[in-house]
Amino acid sequence: MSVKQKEKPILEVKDLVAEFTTAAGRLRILDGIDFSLFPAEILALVGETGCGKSVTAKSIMNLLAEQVCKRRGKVMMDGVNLLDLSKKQMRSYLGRRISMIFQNPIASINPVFTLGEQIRRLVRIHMAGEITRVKSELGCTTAAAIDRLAAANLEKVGLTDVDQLMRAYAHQISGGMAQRYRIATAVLGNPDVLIADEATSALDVTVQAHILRLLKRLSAEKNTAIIFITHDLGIAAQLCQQVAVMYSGRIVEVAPTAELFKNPLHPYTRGLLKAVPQLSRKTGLEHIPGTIPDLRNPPSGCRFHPRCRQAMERCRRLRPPLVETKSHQVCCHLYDAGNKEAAWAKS
Amino acid sequence: MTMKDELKYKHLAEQAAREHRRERKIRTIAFLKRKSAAAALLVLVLITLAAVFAPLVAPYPDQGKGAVNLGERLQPLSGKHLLGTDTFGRDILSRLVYGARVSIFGGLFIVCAAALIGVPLGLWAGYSEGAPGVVISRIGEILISFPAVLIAIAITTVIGAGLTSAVIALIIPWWPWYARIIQGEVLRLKRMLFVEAAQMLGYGKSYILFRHLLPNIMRTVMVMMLLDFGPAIISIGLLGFLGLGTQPPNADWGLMVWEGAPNLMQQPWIAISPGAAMFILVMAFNIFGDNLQDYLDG
Amino acid sequence: MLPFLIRRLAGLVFLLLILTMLVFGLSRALPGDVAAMYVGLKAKPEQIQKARLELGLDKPVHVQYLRYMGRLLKGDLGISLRTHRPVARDLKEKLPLSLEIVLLALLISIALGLPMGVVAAFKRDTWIDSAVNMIGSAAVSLPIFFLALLLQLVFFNWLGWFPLQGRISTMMEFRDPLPAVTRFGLIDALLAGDLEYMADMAWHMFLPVVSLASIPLGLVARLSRSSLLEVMQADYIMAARASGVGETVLFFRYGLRNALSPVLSIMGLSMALMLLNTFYVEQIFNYPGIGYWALASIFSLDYPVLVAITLVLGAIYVLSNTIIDVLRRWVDPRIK
Amino acid sequence: MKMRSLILMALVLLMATLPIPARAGQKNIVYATSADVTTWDPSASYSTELTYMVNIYETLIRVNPPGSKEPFSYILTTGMQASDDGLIYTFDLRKGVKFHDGTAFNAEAVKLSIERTKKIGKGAAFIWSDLEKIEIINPYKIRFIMSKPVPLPQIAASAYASYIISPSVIDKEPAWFDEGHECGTGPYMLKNYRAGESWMLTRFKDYWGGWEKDQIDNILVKISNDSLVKLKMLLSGQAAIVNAVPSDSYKAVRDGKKTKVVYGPSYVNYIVFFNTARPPLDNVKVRRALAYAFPYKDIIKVAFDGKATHSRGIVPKGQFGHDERVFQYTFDPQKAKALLKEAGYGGKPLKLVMTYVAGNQAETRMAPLMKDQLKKIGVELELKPLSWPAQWELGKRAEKDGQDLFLLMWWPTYSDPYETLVSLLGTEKKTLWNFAYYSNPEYDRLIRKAYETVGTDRQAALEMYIKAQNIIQKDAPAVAIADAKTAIPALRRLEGIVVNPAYPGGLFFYQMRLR
Repeated sequence: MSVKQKEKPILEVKDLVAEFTTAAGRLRILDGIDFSLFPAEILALVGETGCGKSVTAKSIMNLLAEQVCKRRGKVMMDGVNLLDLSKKQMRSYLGRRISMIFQNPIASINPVFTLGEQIRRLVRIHMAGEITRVKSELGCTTAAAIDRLAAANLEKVGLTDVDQLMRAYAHQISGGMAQRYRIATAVLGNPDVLIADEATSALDVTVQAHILRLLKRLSAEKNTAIIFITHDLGIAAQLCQQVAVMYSGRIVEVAPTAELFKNPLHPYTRGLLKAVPQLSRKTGLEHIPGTIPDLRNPPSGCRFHPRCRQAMERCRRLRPPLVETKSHQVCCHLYDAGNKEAAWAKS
Repeated sequence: MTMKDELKYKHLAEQAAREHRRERKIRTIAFLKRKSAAAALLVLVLITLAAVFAPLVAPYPDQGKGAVNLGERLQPLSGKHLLGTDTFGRDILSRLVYGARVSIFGGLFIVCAAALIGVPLGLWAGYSEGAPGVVISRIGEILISFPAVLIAIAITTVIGAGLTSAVIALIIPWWPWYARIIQGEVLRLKRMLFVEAAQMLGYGKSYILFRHLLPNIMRTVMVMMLLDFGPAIISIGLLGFLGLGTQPPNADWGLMVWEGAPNLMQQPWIAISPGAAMFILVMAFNIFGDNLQDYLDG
Repeated sequence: MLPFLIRRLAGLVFLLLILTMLVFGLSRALPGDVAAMYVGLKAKPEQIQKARLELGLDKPVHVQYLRYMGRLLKGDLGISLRTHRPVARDLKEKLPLSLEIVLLALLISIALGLPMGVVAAFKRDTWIDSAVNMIGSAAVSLPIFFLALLLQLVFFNWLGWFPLQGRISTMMEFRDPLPAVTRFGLIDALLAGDLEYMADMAWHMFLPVVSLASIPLGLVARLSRSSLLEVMQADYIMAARASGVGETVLFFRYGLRNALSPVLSIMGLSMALMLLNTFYVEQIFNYPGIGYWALASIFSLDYPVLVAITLVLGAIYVLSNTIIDVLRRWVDPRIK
Repeated sequence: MKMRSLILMALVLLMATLPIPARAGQKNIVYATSADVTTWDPSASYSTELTYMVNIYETLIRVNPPGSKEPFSYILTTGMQASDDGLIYTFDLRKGVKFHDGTAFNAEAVKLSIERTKKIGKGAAFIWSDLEKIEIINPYKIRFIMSKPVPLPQIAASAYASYIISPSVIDKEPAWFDEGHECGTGPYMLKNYRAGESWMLTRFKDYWGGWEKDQIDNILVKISNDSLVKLKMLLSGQAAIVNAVPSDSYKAVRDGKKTKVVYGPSYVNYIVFFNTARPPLDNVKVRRALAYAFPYKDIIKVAFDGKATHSRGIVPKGQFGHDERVFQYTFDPQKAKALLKEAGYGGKPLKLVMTYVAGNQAETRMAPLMKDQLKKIGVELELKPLSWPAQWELGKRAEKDGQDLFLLMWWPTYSDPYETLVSLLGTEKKTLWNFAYYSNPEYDRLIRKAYETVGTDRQAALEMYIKAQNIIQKDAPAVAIADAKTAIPALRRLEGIVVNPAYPGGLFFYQMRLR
C-alpha cells in the first residue's frame, strides 16, 4: 500500500496547532500536525512520552477544555472542519463517526455504575434505529431490546458470560475485559475512525495480543480506520500499515510500516529504531542524547536539532518543510532539494 | 554505570531541579496574583501585628488588660473610643487588640500541638500496620467522640478555668484527626509506591516509601494546619463564651461576646465587635487556606 | 454488609464501655462533693452524710461503677443532683427536641449545600461559583454563638419575623400539651392533627435550625463543589464524553454520584459538631433540649446528667457514622 | 442564602394564615425566671422553688414585710398564744380550709406535716430541732412544746420546712412529689410540669381566701437562665414578670412606657470571707486594710444599678438584728495603705486569690472593681470565677491551699439573725459555711444566748446581737459588701407585686391583679 491512495481520506489533519495556557505560560504542544487517514487503515502514531500524541488525539476529539487549550488548523471529516464545531455539534460525531479508547481501561469506566447501565445508555444514544428494529422483530419492550443489543455488542468483542458482566462494576473485572468492554462501547456507534490511545500499554503481553487482534478484526469487518497511539514500535509494527513518528509536537516522518523499518529517513526515527525492542520512556533517552525540548522555549528551526548528530547550520534557523520522497513523507532539512545526495550518502 | 552516564544523570538531575524551582516560582507569582489570597494574607498580617504589638497599637493598653474606667461606661462609638466602651468603661478596641493575642497565639498553639502529637502517632500507626494502628485509632475515636466542653469542665475543676485549661481541653480531641489523616495517607502511599516499586526494580521499598512519603505528608499536614486555624480560633472563642477560657478581666473575643450579650439591645457594639473580629479573622484564614491548597495541588 | 454492621456495633459497645469508665471515673475523681450537691444549698453535715449513704458513695469507686453499669443496663441513668429527677426520664424528654432541630439542620444543609456546590461546579469560574465559594467560607467562619445572637437581633428585634425563644408560643403553652407519641414535636403535632401547633413549633425552630445549619451548609457546598470538579477531570468522564454521552448526563448523573461519597463522609462530623453546638444555640434561644440541659448541668456539676449526655453523644456519633458508611457503600460500590 | 430567605418568607406567610388565639376571659401571665426547682417535696424544699411553694402550700402564720403594723399575719391560723417562758405556743386553726384534693385541713394535718418534715430531716428541717412535741387539743386547736425558748413564730412562718401538707399524701416519697405532684392549701395548683423547662400554676377554685376579679387564673413559668432573653420577653410583652434582666437594662425597663421595676427589701447580701487560717490574712490589720479598700459605692452603682445599700455588718438591712450601732467599713484607700504598712506589707505587692460564682451577675461585676481598687493599695487580686459546687468544695477544704477571699451571696432561712451569724462565722469542726475558718468562743456563746432570749426578751437579744456583730467587725474575718434590694421587672398592667424579704424570691401571685 502506498501513501498516495486513490480513495479520499476519511480524516484529514492539516497544520493542527494546540496551545496550552498554564501558570507556566503558553505552551505550543502541537506545532502543526499533518496527516491523513484512509478508510480501514490502521495508522500508528509513535513517539516518546510528552511528544504530544495524546494531545493530538484529544484535540481531534475536542476533549480538552477550551479555556486551557487553544486549537488552530484543520481536522477535516467529509468536508467539515471539526475544530469549527461547538461541543454540542461535536457530540453528534463522537461515538458515531469518531470514537476513542484510553490507556487505562479500568479508570475509564465509571466506577459507581454497572457496566450494563453505562453500555445501555450508549445503546440508547447511538442505536435508536436498531432498537426499533429489534422491537418489531421480537415484539419485546424497549428495555429488553436495549439489553439484547448491549449484550450483542459485548459478545462481538469476544466477551463471554455477558449477563453477569453487565451486573459487574469496573473494579470487579480484569484489565483485558475492561479494555474489550471499552472497545465495545467505543465502536457500538459504528464510527469510521477509532483512536486508540496507548490502548494496550497497561495490559500484560498475552492480553495485549488479544486486544490487538480484536482491533485488527474490527477495522477489517467494519472497515473502521484506527489511529493507534503508542510508544512501542514493536506493536506498531505488528498492527499497522502506516506509521507516523512524532517528535515534540510535529510529525517528523510518515511511511508504510515495512518501508519505515527498512529505511528510516529522519535522524530521530533512526534513533528510535536503534532503541527497539526495549524502547521505553526511561531507556529511550539513553539512545538519543539530550532530553525532550522544553516547550516553554522550544528550539528554533527544527525542534530536534539540539539532539541531532547531523544537525546543520540551517536546522537552527529554518523550520524544515514536509518533504515527499517516493515512499516517505519526512520533515527534515537533509531531504529538501540539494541535500538529498548528502543524506543518501550518510544512510 | 560508566563515568559518562553518571555525568549525564548529574546533568539531568540539575536540569530537573532547575525546572522544579522555576515551576514553583511561577506558581507562587500566580498564587499571589489572586486578589482574595492577597487580601486574606493582608488581614492576617495586620491582625497578627496588632496582636504582637498590642501595647503599642491599643489606644488604652491598661484598659485592654482590664483596668476599669467607670467615668465612661457604655459609651457609643466615638472619636475617643472608636468601638465604644463596655459596662466597665473599657475601650472595646483596646480589648479587641489584646483579645487578638488569645485567638491567634492560642489557635497557633492548639494546631501545632495537635500536629506534633498526631503526626508522629499517625506515621507510626500507618507504617507499622496491626496493633499500633488499631490502638491509636481506637484511642483517637474515643477522644473525638468526647465533647470538648466536658473535657474543659473536667480540667477546669482541677486546675481552674483559664486559657491554659481551654487549650489543653481542645488539643485532647484535636490531635486524633491528624493521626487519622496521616495514617490513611501513609497506607495509601504505601500501596501506591509498592506497586511502582515492583515495576522499577532495584529500589528498596522502605527507601522509596520514605523518599516519597515525607514530602507528601508534610504538604498534607501543612494544609491541614492552615485549614484548622479557623476552627481552633472559633473553639477557643466557644469555650471563652462559656467562661471556660480566658478569665476576666483579661480580654478574649469569645468572653467579650458573652460579656456584651446582655447589652445587645441597648449597646450592640459591645458584643458585635468581638464577634465580627473573630468572623473576619477566621474567614481570612479559610480563604488563605483554600488558595494555598489549590496552589499546592498545582 | 452484615458483618460490617456487627463489627460497628461491637465497636460502639466498646466505645461506650470506655466512655462510661472515663466519665464515671472523672465524676468521682473531680472535686465537688456529690452528696453535698445532692442535698443542695445550705446542707447540714448530717444531711450530707445521710445522702452519702443513700447514694452509696461510701463504697469504693469500682463497686460504685459496677452498680452504675448494672443500673445502666436496666436503662436507669441515676438521679440528677440538681433536679432530683431520674436522668433517663429527662433524657427521654429532651433528646428528641435536640435531635429534631439537628436533623432538620442536617437536612437543610444538604438540601441547600449540595445544589449550591453542584451549580458552582457546573458554572465554574463564573460569578455564581465565586458567590457560592464566598458564602461557603462565610458559613464555616461564623462563630455559632455570634451567628445565633445576630439572627435574634435581626429577625426578632429588627424584622420581628421569628419568635425570640422557646419551642412553642407561650399562648400555646396554656393549652394542654400534645400526647407524646414519638416525642418529636412536629411529628406528634402531625399525628394529633394539630397543624396550628405544628406550624408554631416549626416557626420557633427556624432560627435555631438556621444557626445550626450554617457550618454544615458551608462544608457541604465547598466539598461538593471541589470533589465534583475533581471528578469531572477523571478518565471515565472523558471516556464517556468521547463515546458521545451528553454533558448534562455526564455532570449530573455520572459525575455527581462519584462526587457524593466525600460529601457524605463529612455528614458524620457535622452531626457531632451540631450536637455540641446545640449547647450554645439552645442556650441562646432558650430551647429546652439536651444542649440547654447539658449547659445547666455543667455549671452545677450535675455528674449523673453529664455522664448520661457524654454517653448519648458518643453513641450518636458512632451510629451516625455507621449510617453514613452504609450510605457510602451504597453510592460507591468500591468501598469495601 | 437567597433560598433561606425564600423559605423564611414562606414560613412567615404560613404564620399569618394561622392566628394563635388567646384564651378569652382568662387572666394568664408568663413568668420567665431562672429560679428552677430542686425538689417539689415541701418538707425537703430549701431552695429557689420557694417562689412557687408559697403559692401552692401555706404556713400557719406568715411574716409581714418590714414596715407593716403587725409582725405576722395569720394564714392557716386565726390566733396564737405563747406561754411566758416562751416554751409553749398554742394556735387556733382556720376553719373551712380545703387541700387541693378536697381533704379538709385540721390539727392532724399540721401535726403530720411538721413531723414528716422532722422525720425526713432534709432541707431546713433543722429549724425544728428544738421542738419537743405537738399536741392536738381539738381538731382546730394545736399546741407546740419547745425544749428551749426559741422564736417559734419565726420558725412556724419559715420560708422552708414549715408547709402544711395534706394527710392524703403525707406518706408519699419525695420522688412522687418530684414528678410534679402536690397537695397543699395554697391558692394555686401545679400543672404540666416539664422539669427545667416550664410548668403552670393554675387557680384552685375552692381556695379559702376566695377570688375576686382581675386575679390571675394561670401563671406559666418558663425557665430561662439568659437575662437577655428575659429582657426581650418582657419588652415584647411575652412575659408579664421576670426574675431579672441584664444589670445595665434596669433603667430602660424602669422608664419603659409598658414596663416597670418593683423594688423591695431583701435579706440577700454579699459577703467577702477572709481566709484567717493562713498568712497574710491571718493578720487582722491586713483584713481591715482590705475592708477599707473595697469601693462600696462603685460596686453598688455598677453591680446593683444603684439599688442596694452599703452593708453594715453581716445581718442584712431590714432584718431583726441589723442596727445603726454596728460599725461600718467605708472606702478609704489611705487608711488601707496605712494599715498594710503597719502590718509590714508596705513595699512588696500582696498576691491574693478570690473565688466567686461565675454565673452570678452581681459577683462577676463587683469582682473586677475590687481587683482594680486593691491594685491601687498594692494588692494583686487574682479572680477565680467557679461554678458554685466547685467554689463551695474549694472553700470547704481550703484552709491551707484554697482561696484567700471567698465572695458569697447569702440569704437567711428564717427571719432571725441567729442562723446567719452561727452558720457563717460560728465555730465549725468541719467547714461548711465558715469560709473565714474563724472561731471565737465568746462570739459563739453570745449569739446562742441571744437566740434563746429573743423569744422572751427581744430587746436584750438585739443588744447581744449588736455586740456580737461588732466583735466580727473588729476581727474582720468577713465583711459584708452590699445588702441587695429585690428588683422585680414586670409589666405596668401587673399590679400588687409585694416583695417580702422573709420569703426570698417568693412571689405571692394571689395578691397580684392584671388590669
